[in-house]
Amino acid sequence: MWKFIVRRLLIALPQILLLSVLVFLMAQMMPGDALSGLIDPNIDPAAIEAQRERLGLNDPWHIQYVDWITGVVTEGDLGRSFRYKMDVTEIIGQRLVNTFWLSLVTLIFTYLIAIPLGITSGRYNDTFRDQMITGYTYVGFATPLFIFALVALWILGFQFGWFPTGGSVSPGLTPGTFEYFLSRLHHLILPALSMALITTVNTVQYLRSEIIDTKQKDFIITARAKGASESRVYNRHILRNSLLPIAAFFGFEITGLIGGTIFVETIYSYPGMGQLFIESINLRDYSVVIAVVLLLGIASILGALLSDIILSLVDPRIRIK
Amino acid sequence: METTNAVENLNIENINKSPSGVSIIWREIMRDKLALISLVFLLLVTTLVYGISLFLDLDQIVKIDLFAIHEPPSSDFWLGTDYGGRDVFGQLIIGTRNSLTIGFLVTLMTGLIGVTFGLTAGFFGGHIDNIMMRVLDFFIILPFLMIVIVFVSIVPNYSIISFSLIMTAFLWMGIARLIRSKALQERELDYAQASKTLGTPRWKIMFGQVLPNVSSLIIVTMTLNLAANIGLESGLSFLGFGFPEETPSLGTLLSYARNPQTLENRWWIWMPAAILIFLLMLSVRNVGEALKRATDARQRRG
Amino acid sequence: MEFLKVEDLKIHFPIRGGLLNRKIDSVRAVDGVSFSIEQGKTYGLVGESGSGKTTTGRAIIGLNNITSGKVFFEGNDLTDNSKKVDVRKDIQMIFQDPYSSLNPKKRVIDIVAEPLRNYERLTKKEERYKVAELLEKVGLSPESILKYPHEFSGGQRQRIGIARAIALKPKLIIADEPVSALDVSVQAQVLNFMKDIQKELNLTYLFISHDLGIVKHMSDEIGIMYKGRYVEEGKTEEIFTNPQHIYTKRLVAAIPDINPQNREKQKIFRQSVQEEFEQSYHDYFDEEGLAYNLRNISNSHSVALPEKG
Amino acid sequence: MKLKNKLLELKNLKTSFRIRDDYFAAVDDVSLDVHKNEVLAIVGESGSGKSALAFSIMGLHNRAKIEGNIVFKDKDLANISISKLNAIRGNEMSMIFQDPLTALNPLMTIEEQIGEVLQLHNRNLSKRKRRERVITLLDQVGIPRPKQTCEQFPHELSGGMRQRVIIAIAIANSPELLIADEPTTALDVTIQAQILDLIRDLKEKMNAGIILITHDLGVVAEMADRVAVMYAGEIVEIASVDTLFENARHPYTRSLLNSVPSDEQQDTLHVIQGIVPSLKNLPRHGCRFAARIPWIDESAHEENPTLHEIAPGHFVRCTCHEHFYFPDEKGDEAHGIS
Amino acid sequence: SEDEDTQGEQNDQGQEEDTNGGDEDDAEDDGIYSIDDFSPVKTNEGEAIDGGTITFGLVSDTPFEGTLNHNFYSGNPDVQVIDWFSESLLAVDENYAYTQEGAATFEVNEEEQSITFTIRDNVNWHDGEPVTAEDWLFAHEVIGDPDYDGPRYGQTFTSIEGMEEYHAGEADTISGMEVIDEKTLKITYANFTPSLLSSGIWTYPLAKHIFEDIPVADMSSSDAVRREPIGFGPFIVESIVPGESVTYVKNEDYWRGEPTLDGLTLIVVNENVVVQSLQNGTVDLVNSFPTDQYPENADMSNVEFLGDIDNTYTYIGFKLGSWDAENNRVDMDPDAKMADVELRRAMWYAVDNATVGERFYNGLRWNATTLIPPSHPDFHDDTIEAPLYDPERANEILDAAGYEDVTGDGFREDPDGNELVINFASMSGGDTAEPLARYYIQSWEAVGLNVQLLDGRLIEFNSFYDRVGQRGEDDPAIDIYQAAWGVGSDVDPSGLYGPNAIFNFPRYESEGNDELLARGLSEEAFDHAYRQEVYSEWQEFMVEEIPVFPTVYRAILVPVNNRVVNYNIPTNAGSEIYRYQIGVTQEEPYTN
Ligand SMILES: Nc1ncnc2c1ncn2[C@@H]1O[C@H](COP(=O)(O)OP(=O)(O)OP(=O)(O)O)[C@@H](O)[C@H]1O
Ligand SMILES: Nc1ncnc2c1ncn2[C@@H]1O[C@H](COP(=O)(O)OP(=O)(O)OP(=O)(O)O)[C@@H](O)[C@H]1O
Ligand SMILES: [Mg+2]
Ligand SMILES: [Mg+2]
Repeated sequence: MWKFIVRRLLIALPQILLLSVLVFLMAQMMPGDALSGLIDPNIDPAAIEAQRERLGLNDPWHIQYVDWITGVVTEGDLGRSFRYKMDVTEIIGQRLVNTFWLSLVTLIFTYLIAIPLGITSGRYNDTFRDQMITGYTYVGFATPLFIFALVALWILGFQFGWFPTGGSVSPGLTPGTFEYFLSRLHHLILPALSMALITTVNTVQYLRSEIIDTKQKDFIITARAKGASESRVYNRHILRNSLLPIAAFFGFEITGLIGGTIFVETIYSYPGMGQLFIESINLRDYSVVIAVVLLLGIASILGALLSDIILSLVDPRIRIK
Repeated sequence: METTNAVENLNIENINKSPSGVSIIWREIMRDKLALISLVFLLLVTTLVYGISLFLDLDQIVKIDLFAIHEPPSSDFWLGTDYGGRDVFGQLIIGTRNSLTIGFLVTLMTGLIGVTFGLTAGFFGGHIDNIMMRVLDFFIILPFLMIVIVFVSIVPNYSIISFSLIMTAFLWMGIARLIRSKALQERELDYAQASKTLGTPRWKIMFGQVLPNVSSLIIVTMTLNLAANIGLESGLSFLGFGFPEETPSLGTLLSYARNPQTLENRWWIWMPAAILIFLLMLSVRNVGEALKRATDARQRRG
Repeated sequence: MEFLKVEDLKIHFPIRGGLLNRKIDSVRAVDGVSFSIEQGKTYGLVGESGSGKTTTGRAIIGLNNITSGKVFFEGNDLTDNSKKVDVRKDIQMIFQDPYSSLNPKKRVIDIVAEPLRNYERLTKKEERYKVAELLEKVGLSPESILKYPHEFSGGQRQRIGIARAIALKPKLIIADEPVSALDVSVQAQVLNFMKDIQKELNLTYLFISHDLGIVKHMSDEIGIMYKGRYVEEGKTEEIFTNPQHIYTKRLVAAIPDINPQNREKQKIFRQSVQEEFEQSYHDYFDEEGLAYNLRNISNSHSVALPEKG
Repeated sequence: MKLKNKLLELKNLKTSFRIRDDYFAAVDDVSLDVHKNEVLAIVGESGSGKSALAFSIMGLHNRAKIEGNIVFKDKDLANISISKLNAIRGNEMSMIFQDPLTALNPLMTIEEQIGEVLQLHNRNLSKRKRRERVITLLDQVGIPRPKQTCEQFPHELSGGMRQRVIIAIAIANSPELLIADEPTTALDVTIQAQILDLIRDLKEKMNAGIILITHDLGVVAEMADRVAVMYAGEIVEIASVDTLFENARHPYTRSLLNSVPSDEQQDTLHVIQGIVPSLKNLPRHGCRFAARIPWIDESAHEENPTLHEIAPGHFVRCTCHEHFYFPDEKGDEAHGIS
Repeated sequence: SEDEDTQGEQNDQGQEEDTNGGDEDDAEDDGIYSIDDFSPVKTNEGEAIDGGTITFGLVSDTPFEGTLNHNFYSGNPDVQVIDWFSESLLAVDENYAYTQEGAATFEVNEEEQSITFTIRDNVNWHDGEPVTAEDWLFAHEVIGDPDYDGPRYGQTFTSIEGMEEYHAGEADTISGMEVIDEKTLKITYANFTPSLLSSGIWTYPLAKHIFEDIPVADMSSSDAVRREPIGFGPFIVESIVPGESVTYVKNEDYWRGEPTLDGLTLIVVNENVVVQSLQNGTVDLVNSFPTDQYPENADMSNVEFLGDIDNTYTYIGFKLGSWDAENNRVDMDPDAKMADVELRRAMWYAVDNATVGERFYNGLRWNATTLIPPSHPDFHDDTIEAPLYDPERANEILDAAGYEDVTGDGFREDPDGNELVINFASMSGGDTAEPLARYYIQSWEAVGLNVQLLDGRLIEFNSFYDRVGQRGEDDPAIDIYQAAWGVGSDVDPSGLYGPNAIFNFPRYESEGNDELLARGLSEEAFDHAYRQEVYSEWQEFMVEEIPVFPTVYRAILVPVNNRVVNYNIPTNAGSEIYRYQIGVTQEEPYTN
């Protein structure tokens, strides 16, 4: 097991390194830099140029890269945001927590929706119930997330006022209190739900077809021949086997979430990584851009790794010792 | 051995051909009402959009008219005008055309790259596969949307072609992986082995024997990808990383809905595009599902 | 010069693992096999599942990489890659599974004509004519030429496979369990047919099967494999009437007798063989449970026994 | 044959599958008895309806229409609630499946899988008792290290071992009726012999009735007490095993016997012309085998063929057997092989 | 004096309350408004209650950065947060000239070229420590420190004697600054110009007792800036949700007096939801309201829309040369494509900015005439006649100047008969950027000029300024461009149009211009009327020379809930209504 994880990580290492070079290069190719926003007749252009020089922005890219990667590797220093005047690690720290909660709640919703629907749909396939659920998956597939999120914000946030329309927590609450927690949750529900409702359709469909597939497997017939009741057949045999690939998908869901958060965080003004990314791109705060992309790339890698590990834990056929 | 008359008289033109894959697919679609309607709708939209746009004067449509800003639908402007006084209907037609063009282009290019890549890796296996899969793994871990956004902000000359190329560069992996695993299976099947013993060169086996057997998978995947690609384009436009407004796409019209006034009060600008996207994706999906059923004998309806 | 001669053939597959996915061990699928076949005869290769029969057959036709050993076909060394003698077209193969061995997306004409297109330049018309002729030879109506494989029954499909294999008039056909997937009644059809064309075209068969009954029916000579090695080789009657190796005996005893009257007799026989197998196992197999090298006990019959004692 | 010990009686069983909008009978009007301590073999080519029959008895079809009666120890399984059926299957009646590779749940240990059938029919069994019983069973079916095997997953076992596990599941609750659907087809001969021995032992030890489905006539000869030959969904001949091998009557049975290579066999084997028709294309009228013996005059067949008892316990369908000959025998004699 | 000059990314602004009753247009019908209809000061409806809290909406797409100190911040959102708890030591009048009304008073000594400042005694930091002359000096020392990473260091500082030496590390102290006593600071200037007294002084002290131990390089990321920011303004920061919201409580010790409100909450409000937030009372007021949303919401009943003229103007610039980096000055090229002033004049005549303002901005932007906007009422000269939309006239000018269509393709060629393609660079961002750019192109096309959008698309903000030349590397592909300038509190345009200004993007210079700019900063210019005169001349001069031409001026709109009293748009300098006076008439906001 450990060997396996270590091996996977060894494979991931060059990937991450390559990713960092790619992202770094791309950031270098972006026009402008963080200081180009400072146009002000009262500010001495020479002072800006001096800052550029000091920050090494005028060095050739490979020197900048080596400087940067050395910092990352030796002290976990992702550089400094030009815009926020803070260590990137610190900004990302805040945003990452927000995105983490958003993702977590989204995942919970996703599975809360997908599992019952997928099971119902797969178990009673081709019935009216199944058709309703399949209908939902079609609609979900065809509705772009951002339209849905926008409309949901509009109706539930504004017209009904049930949910806050921006931010991650109400102002003035003390972290750690129950109100604070509730407020955060309240801010999360709408974005998470929009994302879950749209992205879950794939899981529903996948689960459905997985169940339909499993239903036809020989070992299900064996179970019936043992005299197991229908509910037992479903709960003990079909579900276990169909949920396995879903469990394995868990890690990949993370990758999928990254894309979703960009939209949802932008629309709901939720201060997470997705929003940070868009801002930083627009403001050419590229130490942040690099860090965000790199981090999320690593998250994808870890997601894939997680999937492999989960799969190997739950599936004895490929269990690694 | 004496050749009998049967062979002598064999006249190939008179032999009834067995139904080929295409006709099975066709039959399946004909049987599935929803898919049929979807297909007709798609064809109709495609022809209309490409047809009408031949007669439309793009310059005229995107011409700013200061005295016609935000006009509601009327007989002059069937779907009203936007904040530049530009005709929304015309933009919708051109936009649909552009979105479809991008969708098709990206789907075709990803298909081409993905299939070639996947087929090569899967068919040759071994070290080649190993190396190719490492490359693919690398692309897969890239956070797609972000990388594309970064690229979009770098590219100096932004056009349908360059946009499609960027999308393609980071979207071919799905199909490649699928085709590879299928090709890995196929090449172990006896028919591929048989071809080897018959002296057929490898590339011929790959393209002549294995490819037809993964073709249904390719068609299905590409169809579903088409829907996804149209969605992606509109998403990027929505985020503000789409085309300039004089190259409208469905996403451009949708992105106007980011303005709350437009979202609430000027439905004519974004709603038709939203509905069209919805219907397009739904129809493509329906057709895709029907194709999937057609290629999977177990699920076939007829 | 022997028609086909296999010398000390070894085929090992690597097992990968460890931190860097290195080769850590190997499966010795075939481990020192030698035999030879005379032209026009049928050589049966028997053994339980996983004993290396298929691997041997595939190595001869070039589908598996050979780890060591030599294969001579009409005096040409097939393992020598530098010599580009094209004898490949003289060796063809019939596959076990009539369903997967025909490309489902191709029409019969394309399937049967595939070898022709590779080795002979024929016009469309000639080709069609040739294919129809081949189909007729295997007992299928030439009208089938434009059908797809799924429109045929298993036996018919197997015959399409045979038509393809004989299209280039090969000298040696490797038949890997050609009837295992077929019903008894259809089996008969294919077996009969194989015998017929053997006579007609003076074919040589390497006939691979795990069904001793069928091998006995088809073969002139038989080799018995166990875990990648030969345990016994000889003329068909010798093997069946005078099995020497305990493993051979066990195989023979396991064949169900078609006469219900012999039930008891068979059962007792089987038990005694089983007892012998258990008792004298170590006389026949080395510490790793592998067979020893073959030793001649007559000029046509050899058995794997330990050197003297 | 002890007729009083009748365990299972099928009366005019008809199992139909829905294909598009019509039902097609895969098992058509089958009547059969199975007795205690008896092996009834059912033989026939692929697609003749053997499995469909077995599945009907076990109530394992989920979308088939089943008509007729399946009387098992006074209960008509064809018209019984699913919960009652569940109480019977796996308990008094059980089944061994053909494919050991797929018939076991890949995610459950051997112990769980065998334990499940024990638990289902005896809720009071303690966990420890259950484990003991599982180990005994594994031992009984000849698994060398039952304790270790308990913890293992199916993929860690060889085909022969898995088939033994499946048998252990089937015999766990000492069933009175055991249906074995081609239990050895997927196995090597040497293992086949062992498995068959095992089944035979069980019959004797448990006094059970066994339905053995196979297409291997050798297996039939070694195992069966009585044989039913199926063709295209119908039983065409039933006889004791000796009668069948010595004096088979129905053209199909005779053709089958003739197509197996055997010691006395001549150079060419007999070939049955044509192919087994698919379910949709089954002939529904007259003698279903007629199409495959075209050289026999049409008049030789009955219009609505029925089973005739031509000797005690020996039933043959249709009258065509009286006129049947192999074409290469030039029609001068109509005797079976022997 | 926050001189937030920037370019076009600046928020649009807007004005107030119910629609006009209009001068020339009847807005009821055509939805066109005028800045004249808005007041910058809230009408008080009723009596303020004791205490109460309000919510201030910071309209922004992005969270605020959180560099919460005047000495370090760089983005506009942050200053909105800072202004509630920190303020300038000097107050200004409506022309942004310093007055004696602030927390400090001053005395000018023209002879010595020095100013002596005295901080009032009751001016204390939030932690009770007095605000001292040391603190003020300390701010200068930090900003002048080579390690300083903020954007403040510039002319404001370099004009102080000894600052450059200090900045270069050649001196340990700033020779021109002298702490006389705890509350008195004297600054001597090397460069003593009239500009000093309108924005030329750095008026934000830095609490030395807090910052003194923090290395300069770490100050901007220190807790004292980010988590527990400190000031001496009317409110005290109580808690911060980074980027999202800030809560304040009143500073009972505020030097002008105890604030009326108990406190206030600042939250970031996305532009898309600002209307709803106002309607349902989630926010009482915002820093700036997106003007394009005004027409649909002009009738919102629970708020009053305040308005003020923004100090920015949008303009079209003509590239007349390039930047000579060696000599640090513009290098005008007499052969530039746009070198012919008649061509530039014709292009001005060809565009209808009045209509642009009416149609795109519902009258909340309007035709601009000169390069000093009416936000500086004393200096903006509205008597100057600038070209007004007249395509006929444009055609005539072009014909006369020799730009004729000789090839017959519908576009004019240059006087030598060569093809004339003018490349137009325009910036993305802002709601109407795209149609506006298209509109200008269309308008020029209408007079036969072939203008092409550079790269076929709008250029993103950063690359736009890079290419226009903010780093001195002008993109030669650009012939004309559209951009915007904010005019600082001081009207002196040298930083934008002087020959040594890198921001002189047109790369324009002329003797007349040089002279006028110099005169505006001369000693005589300490005389207000003289200075007015000079800049009036300059405005006129630029209308003739047209290195750039202004297109529109803008309004800022600030909706304020009806319950709020004593509120004044902060840009409306010199109003004498201060934040500590803001109150509410009831506990709950009015809703719509
Ligand atoms: N490509 C391969 N890679 C690794 N091992 C292989 C490969 N092909 C065959 N083997 C192994 O080689 C051994 C011999 O296999 P082979 O297929 O030759 O047996 P066989 O006698 O034909 O068996 P069967 O009767 O099941 O067809 C087996 O243990 C098998 O697992
Ligand atoms: N679920 C089903 N739906 C439709 N047709 C079926 C179904 N199950 C079986 N059949 C058809 O019924 C017929 C009898 O099938 P069955 O499986 O009983 O044959 P069998 O005699 O067991 O053959 P084999 O030896 O291959 O197992 C076949 O034609 C088969 O195609
Ligand atoms: Mg094999
Ligand atoms: Mg079966």
